[in-house]
Amino acid sequence: MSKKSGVIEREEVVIRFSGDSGDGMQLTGTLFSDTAALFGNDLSTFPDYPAEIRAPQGTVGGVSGFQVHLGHSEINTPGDYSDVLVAMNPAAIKANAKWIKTGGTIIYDEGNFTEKNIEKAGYEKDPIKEEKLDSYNIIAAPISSMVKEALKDFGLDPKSVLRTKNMFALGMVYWLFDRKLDYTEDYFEKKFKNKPGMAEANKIALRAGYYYAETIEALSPTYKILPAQIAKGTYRNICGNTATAWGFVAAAEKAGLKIFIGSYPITPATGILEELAARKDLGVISFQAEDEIAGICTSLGASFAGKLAITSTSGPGMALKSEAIGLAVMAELPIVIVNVQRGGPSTGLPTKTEQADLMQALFGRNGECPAVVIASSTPSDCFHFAFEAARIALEHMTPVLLLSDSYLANGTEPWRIPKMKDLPKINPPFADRNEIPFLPYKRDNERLARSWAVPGTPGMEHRIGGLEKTEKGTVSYVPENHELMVKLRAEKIERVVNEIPDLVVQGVDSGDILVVGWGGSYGYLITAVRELQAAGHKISLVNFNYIYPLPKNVKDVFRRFNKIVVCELNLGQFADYLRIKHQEFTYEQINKVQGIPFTINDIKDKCIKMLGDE
Amino acid sequence: MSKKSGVIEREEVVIRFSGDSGDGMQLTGTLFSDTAALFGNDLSTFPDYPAEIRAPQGTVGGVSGFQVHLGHSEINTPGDYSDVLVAMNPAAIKANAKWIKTGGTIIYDEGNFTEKNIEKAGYEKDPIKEEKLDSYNIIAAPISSMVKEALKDFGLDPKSVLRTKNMFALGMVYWLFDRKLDYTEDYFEKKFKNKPGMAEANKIALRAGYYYAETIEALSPTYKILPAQIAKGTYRNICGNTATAWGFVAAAEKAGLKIFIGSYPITPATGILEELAARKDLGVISFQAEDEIAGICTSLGASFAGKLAITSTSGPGMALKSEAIGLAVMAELPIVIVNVQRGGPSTGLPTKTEQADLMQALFGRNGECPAVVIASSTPSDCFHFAFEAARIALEHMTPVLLLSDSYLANGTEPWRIPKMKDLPKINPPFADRNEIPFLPYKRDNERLARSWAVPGTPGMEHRIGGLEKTEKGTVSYVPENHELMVKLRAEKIERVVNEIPDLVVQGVDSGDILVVGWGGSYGYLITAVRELQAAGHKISLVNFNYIYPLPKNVKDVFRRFNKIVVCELNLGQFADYLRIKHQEFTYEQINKVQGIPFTINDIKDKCIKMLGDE
Amino acid sequence: MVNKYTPKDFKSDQEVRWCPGCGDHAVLNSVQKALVELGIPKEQFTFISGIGCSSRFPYYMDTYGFHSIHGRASAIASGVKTANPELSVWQITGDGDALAIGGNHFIHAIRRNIDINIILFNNEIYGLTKGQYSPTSTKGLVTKTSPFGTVEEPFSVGELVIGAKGKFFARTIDTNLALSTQIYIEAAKHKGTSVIEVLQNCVIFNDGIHDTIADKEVRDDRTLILKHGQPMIFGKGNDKGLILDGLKLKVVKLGENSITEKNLLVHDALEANPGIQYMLANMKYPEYPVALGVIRSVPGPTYERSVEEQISEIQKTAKIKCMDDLLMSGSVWEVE
Amino acid sequence: MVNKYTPKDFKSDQEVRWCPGCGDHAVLNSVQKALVELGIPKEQFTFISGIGCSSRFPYYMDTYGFHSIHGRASAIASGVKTANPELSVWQITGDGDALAIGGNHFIHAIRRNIDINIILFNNEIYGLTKGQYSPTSTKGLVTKTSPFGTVEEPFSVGELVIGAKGKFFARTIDTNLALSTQIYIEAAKHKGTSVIEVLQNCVIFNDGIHDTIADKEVRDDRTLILKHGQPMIFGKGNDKGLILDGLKLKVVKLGENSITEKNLLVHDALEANPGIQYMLANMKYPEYPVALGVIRSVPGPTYERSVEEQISEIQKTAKIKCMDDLLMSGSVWEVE
Ligand SMILES: Cc1ncc(C[n+]2csc(CCOP(=O)(O)OP(=O)(O)O)c2C)c(N)n1
Ligand SMILES: Cc1ncc(C[n+]2csc(CCOP(=O)(O)OP(=O)(O)O)c2C)c(N)n1
Ligand code: SF4
Ligand code: SF4
Ligand SMILES: [Mg+2]
Ligand SMILES: [Mg+2]
Repeated sequence: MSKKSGVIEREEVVIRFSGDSGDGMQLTGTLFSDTAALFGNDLSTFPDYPAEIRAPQGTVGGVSGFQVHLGHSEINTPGDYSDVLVAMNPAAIKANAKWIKTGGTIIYDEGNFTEKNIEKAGYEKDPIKEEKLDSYNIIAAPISSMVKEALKDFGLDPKSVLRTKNMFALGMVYWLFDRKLDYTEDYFEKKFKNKPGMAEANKIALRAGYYYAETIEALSPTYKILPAQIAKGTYRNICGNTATAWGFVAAAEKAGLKIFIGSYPITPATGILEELAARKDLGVISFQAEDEIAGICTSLGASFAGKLAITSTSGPGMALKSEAIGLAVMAELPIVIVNVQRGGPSTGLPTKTEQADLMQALFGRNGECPAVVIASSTPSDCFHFAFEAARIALEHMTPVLLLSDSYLANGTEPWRIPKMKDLPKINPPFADRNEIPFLPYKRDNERLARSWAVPGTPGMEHRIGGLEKTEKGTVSYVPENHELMVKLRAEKIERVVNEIPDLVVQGVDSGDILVVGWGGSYGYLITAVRELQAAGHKISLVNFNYIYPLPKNVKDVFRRFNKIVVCELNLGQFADYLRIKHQEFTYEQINKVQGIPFTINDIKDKCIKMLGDE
Repeated sequence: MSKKSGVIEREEVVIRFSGDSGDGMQLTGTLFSDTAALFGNDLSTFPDYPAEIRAPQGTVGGVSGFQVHLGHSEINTPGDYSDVLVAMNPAAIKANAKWIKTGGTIIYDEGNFTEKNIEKAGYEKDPIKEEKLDSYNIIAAPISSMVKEALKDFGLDPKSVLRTKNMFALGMVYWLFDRKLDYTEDYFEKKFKNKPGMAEANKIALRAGYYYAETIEALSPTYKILPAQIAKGTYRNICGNTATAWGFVAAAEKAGLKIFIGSYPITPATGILEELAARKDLGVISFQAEDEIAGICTSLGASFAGKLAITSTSGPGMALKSEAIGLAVMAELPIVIVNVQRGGPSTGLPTKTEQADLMQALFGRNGECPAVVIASSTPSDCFHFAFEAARIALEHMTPVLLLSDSYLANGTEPWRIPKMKDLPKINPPFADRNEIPFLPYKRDNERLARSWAVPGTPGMEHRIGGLEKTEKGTVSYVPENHELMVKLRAEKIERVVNEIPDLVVQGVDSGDILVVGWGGSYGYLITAVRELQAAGHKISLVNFNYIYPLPKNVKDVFRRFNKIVVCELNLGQFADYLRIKHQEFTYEQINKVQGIPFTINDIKDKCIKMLGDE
Repeated sequence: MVNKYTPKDFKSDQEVRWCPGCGDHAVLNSVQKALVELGIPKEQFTFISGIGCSSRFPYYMDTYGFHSIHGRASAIASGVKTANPELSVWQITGDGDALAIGGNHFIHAIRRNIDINIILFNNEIYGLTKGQYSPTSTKGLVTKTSPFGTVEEPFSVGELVIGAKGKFFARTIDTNLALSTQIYIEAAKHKGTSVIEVLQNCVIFNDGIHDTIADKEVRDDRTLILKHGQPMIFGKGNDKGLILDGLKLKVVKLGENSITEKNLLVHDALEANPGIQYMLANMKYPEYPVALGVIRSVPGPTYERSVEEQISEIQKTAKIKCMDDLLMSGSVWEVE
Repeated sequence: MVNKYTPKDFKSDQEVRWCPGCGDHAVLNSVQKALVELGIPKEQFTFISGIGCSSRFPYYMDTYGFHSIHGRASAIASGVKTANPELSVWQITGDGDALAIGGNHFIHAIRRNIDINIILFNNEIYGLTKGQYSPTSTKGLVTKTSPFGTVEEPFSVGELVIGAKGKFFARTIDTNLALSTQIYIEAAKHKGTSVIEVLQNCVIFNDGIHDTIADKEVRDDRTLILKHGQPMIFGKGNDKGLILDGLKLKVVKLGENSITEKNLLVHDALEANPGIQYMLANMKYPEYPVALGVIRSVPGPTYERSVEEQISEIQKTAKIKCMDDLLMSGSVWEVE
């Protein structure tokens, strides 16, 4: 569109859109990241919003943010500090001041820096000065007045006019990064198909911002981030919740089954239910239950009836499901229980992220009650691990607990779309003719899985239940039978180890420090470890996705490092679990329980200190 | 009453009453043990009955048993093998054959050994022969016909006549042990105050049995067990559930509070609710809730309102309470949650015993959610630990999980009655005047407990809840505040360690093997360890009652033994927990998951083997 | 139609473990009799229960069965039926299982009108846990947890069902096998949630609690068996009936005050407005006879069929036909 | 009586965080106004809520408050009130909180008739979780979890309350402050569980759902404000009324067919037989006006007082007066 001077080519850059809950920051961030992805950048995003639907306007509590990290090289986290902050009001400065890179760019809406708003945000007079940001690259743009001006003859009511402020800001940012407007314009045309006026207004604001940025030329240096060097293929942006839902749909197709999801809404897991509710085109049955107990119980009923059974929730809902998980273990029915972890305990910090439900997943049930536990580690690999969870549940006739977290659920990244023909077929152990009379708890020798005879199958009538029983399904209180069954159920889960991949060491095979992570901290850990490797340290990473059972080669990997550091967003639950399973090693810990992810520096600084301690 | 020849003086003896569910074995056993206790024996009892109210008559599944172990010396378990078996039908032989001491005495009701019953029990013709018990001391008593005879002119219907069979058998046993009938006769007089005929009939049957035994003289040798050498004082028999209930009532009196128990019936915990429901004389408010969730939530409401809050349940109910326990942790309200453990997982073995809910108690909640965990270890010390649980809950403003089990709940033993003046006063941290304005999460420096301001107190209005908050009670998502609060809540629980006793080593202070137990296995472990000590082995026992936090001196005790053997009725949960807390030691394990307690020999044999392995 | 099955075909090989004399035995028999009449292939029958004495029921049926956890049978049965609408799904439950711990799932299944048949064994006590009061126990009942009598008002099952938008409610007595069998058949045929309250005797912990009305001697005079389209007549000699007196029901004697059958209310189970059915369900002895039979049976769309229809409707025009379509939908881009 | 307090005394120092325009603001105001009129010392007020937008309510009240967990407010409030019957206990809850996850505790609190005042904010949507349908959403509503419209029949709150043995049910509209305040006062004075359904607008996720009847323009013609002892009259010009036509309610025009106020039904909130109240609670526009005001208010013993009385009754004659007595009761023996 226009020529630019002073362009800086960068490997990667972080930009954060921040404003009031009503300012449309989530949409702005999404449109920006979609555009960057289409351009070919690798990226990672993270939305961050208050628990209230609309916290009081103008306050720090009401700030809603969306961070995008894009790059020419591989991107694994949404970034710690932002190069560019778009602040729609003073509170946005307050909320983000300490997260801007020294000397970074701040674009703010001058029109919104009224006395009242400045005070609401907790400043005296001048947020920029009070935060000592004067020396940064500060762009005070009169966004509010500019959109009023741009749309003055447009016949929109003043409120609707002001709602386009975010597009003005987005236009500025597009100019700054030399991006095209067409994807965003298309979006509005589709969205407002029946309200062409609204589509037009947004497009006008967007372009006004773009041209304004070009005009003022204050926005130098502008950034150039070349497309990333990524594998050939077809890509899309995907967030963890959608990827999880899709992983199940893919598994159902590969197993030749229909999905039944019984769930009750809860932040941050609701997206999975919502996406599956929309998948009626693929025959998904979604049952919005009256509570979490009904969520899992309807699902368990559907599992009994022969469906791929799913239930999704977050920590507090998980607590409610624990009795029924016990029943699933006892009845040996396949079901996947997803826990999108959030900050706890209790209601805790519903919109924040944490990894503190691990012990609950492993042990939160009465009796000896083993179930498979798996954790996803990036927004897009949620697809793979949802698929895996379903595969293991169906082929091993067991409940599988799949752990995700708020960070993965809402974060997005580009994802190379798989082809269904490349995914493995899933073969549930359906009972066959020569198993009449059908013995519900007879097991195959290899996996110890029982066979699945679904109501409606002639001649295979049988009864299952939550009481201890014999192979035949008859209730039994015989002491030796109970011990045998307890051990068989445990052994069945242990044997899943034969069908999961070994741990992969990222980095040298032996060295000074092995960073150990699990689930959703992966992006931060790998970035920190790579940077330390680049600085010459003998450090590697293993990130666990298979938690119970653990992969076979743990011991073999662990013993080759001088120090093992377990990093997780809790007080040390995985470290404690490793102490149980591999008592022979000593574990250092890096923990954080703040409702937010690690920062790269958190990890790097602590690792460097440990290297020094050697 | 009469002279006997061939009397054998014994240190201890085990007798088991066994028959159909309808045969009144529980009452028979209770009356026998009460009589033995009044006589001054030490004893321990264990009832063992099917999950069905009435399992099919005559089958092994329907057998109900009651075992009594009495002695001149200290008795710690109901005994493994019985010296005397009273078998009311063939199924009772089937169920108990392998649990009779070689050469022991079997009294059975000839009249009930009909072809039909023999077959129902799974025998061909002669249970005694088929079990190879011929060489035992077998007394085939025509009990059925004798009671018919004794009561023939009494005007009772045939069914009621036959119901007195158990008293005939009991009469025989009284003769065998040279016990008086008066306690039992008193019992019937009180029970059938309004039906003097029934009282008389039972007394006649009882005496008929006694005289029959005297007459046949087949019952030699008879046993003489002198009163035990026990401490001076007033005693009573008590079972674990009653002792637990009473411990709470005592704590309430010492705290100057009323009790509120919100519970939902579940085997084997119901007895606690039932006993407290009967304690309206002492002002207990019992609320039979619609489910376990309402049980704990009504209680939590009562705690907020200033009562000593209790809720009682068993494993599956515990699962349902876990979300609300999280709320109690977050709101920092005092409440005791009792889990009378039973066989699991799921509905499992509802009437059987197990210790497999330990991990659930420790970790079965979302988020970092610490609560105190305590376990009782004998039927009578349930009183003490219930008192302790209430004391800690009230003084430290925290939920306390109290673990009992089916074995403790139903087992009885003589208990030296404490005087209330000897129990410590309990001082909940009620807020006082100079705390206005009241900050709900302000803590005292020592215990980190917050103060308790109860609705109705003028000027102290405040709000609490399940979201993360500041000291003031204001909801806060500030990252650093969350981490601080998570750590404060954990530290508060850790500090309870300052107010609990050290571990006591039973036996030598250092040696070859330290047997480690927790909760309800104590009786079996101490008996086994004492026998091994008597045989000259360097073996000692520690039994944990305080589970979280662990007593201070664990490390100091553990390091003085060559081997540590953790014995528990599960697959190794406490051992795993010790691996987390004291990773520096190596733990051997003895486990059993059969729904029944250890046997002394289980423990002894395995310990001896380990001693050999040294 | 010749029945393909006999009741024996529905008996499993498990020993029945209820107490001798327990009302549950009779219910088992009547259900087995009813199934024979339905013309449904045996493998379609699926029995789901919670926990309680009554909930042992599925073990004794040679059908598909799931003895689940306490209170959750309505939810599990809802899942089974929604997953496979072809099955004939029966929920077996007690007054504790359905109305105490399971109350929420019970009212929600009813609201959704999922086509399951709920047999609620109402013995007004918790049997399996040995005698504590239940949400249907009469006020004042002395039980193990109410040693001085309960102070709680009980639910009336019919009232709750109708309050939860229930479309089928019937009541029977365990010992009345003929009536019971008939009701189970009607319940099975009704499309939507059918609730059948069985007044069941627990010989051990609440013996005779229904005797005032269920006893052979008196039951004709103290119960009214409703039949759709028939006048509300009862009594040993068919000598009594019900009329409407203002807005209330009233018992009258036929012949007295020149009242004949013509004057009596005629039962309309199909009426959607629950007004009279509500009063019928609520009648208590001694003021009224207790109503038995199908009190309410109103047609309406069922949840599982609506779900099925919505899905097939959407699939007709959907562009996404398989997972590959979904993966490639929306914005995607090519990296070469 | 001079009021000791003003509404300001009940405002806490917390910033109110509901969306601008949310109906919850109005409810907060009317409740604060109502409390002033009750003559109850401030420290006796205790507000218990579950989770939901509406459940944030206790934070904004300068009273004792407990913002608990989702669905459990009825149980917690039951515990508070039973533990201390002197407190004035209010439960704040949403249609999801009370009727979805909390349905069981809700019906059981009502059955027991515990003297708590339940304000149920019915916006027919899950607000806090951003717009999924609820058990009161109209069939067909398109929401995030029903992208093609729901297929579920909603509960009617009044019907469910009465079906659960409810003795007090009232309905109001968020924006009608005067009526709301009046109802809260009556609810507080009623001894027993009082349920007040507030038709509340969620501007964000279900905006205008009650407009058909709640809009200023039309509300006089489409709602009927019931007053005990008063004829059922409504309409802008007080020109319409309700009569009984057979067993059904019927809307009539005053003046037409020579109908006068005298012919109209007179509202009897105290009538124990819920027949007419049930119909009133269920009236739906356009066939009927929607009933507001106190629809049912029937006296009856409350649970917490019965518990209190039973305890004091027993204590009068009990031999066991303290723990030492209990310890020494029954068979004990001396070892010397
Ligand atoms: C979660 C849970 N809570 C409590 C129990 C204990 N329990 C089993 S059955 C039952 C009540 C039985 O009463 P009801 O449903 O009326 O059945 P009945 O035995 O009378 O047929 C209870 C409380 C349990 N098994 N699980
Ligand atoms: C155990 C549990 N399940 C689910 C949730 C998520 N959740 C919070 S509020 C809510 C529903 C809110 O709807 P409603 O009760 O109608 O209140 P509103 O927000 O509309 O006022 C849900 C599903 C939760 N917090 N806890
Ligand atoms: S306890 Fe009662 S309900 Fe249970 S089986 Fe026995 S008689 Fe039947
Ligand atoms: S989302 Fe709806 S109910 Fe919640 S505060 Fe906003 S307007 Fe009110
Ligand atoms: Mg019952
Ligand atoms: Mg709502």
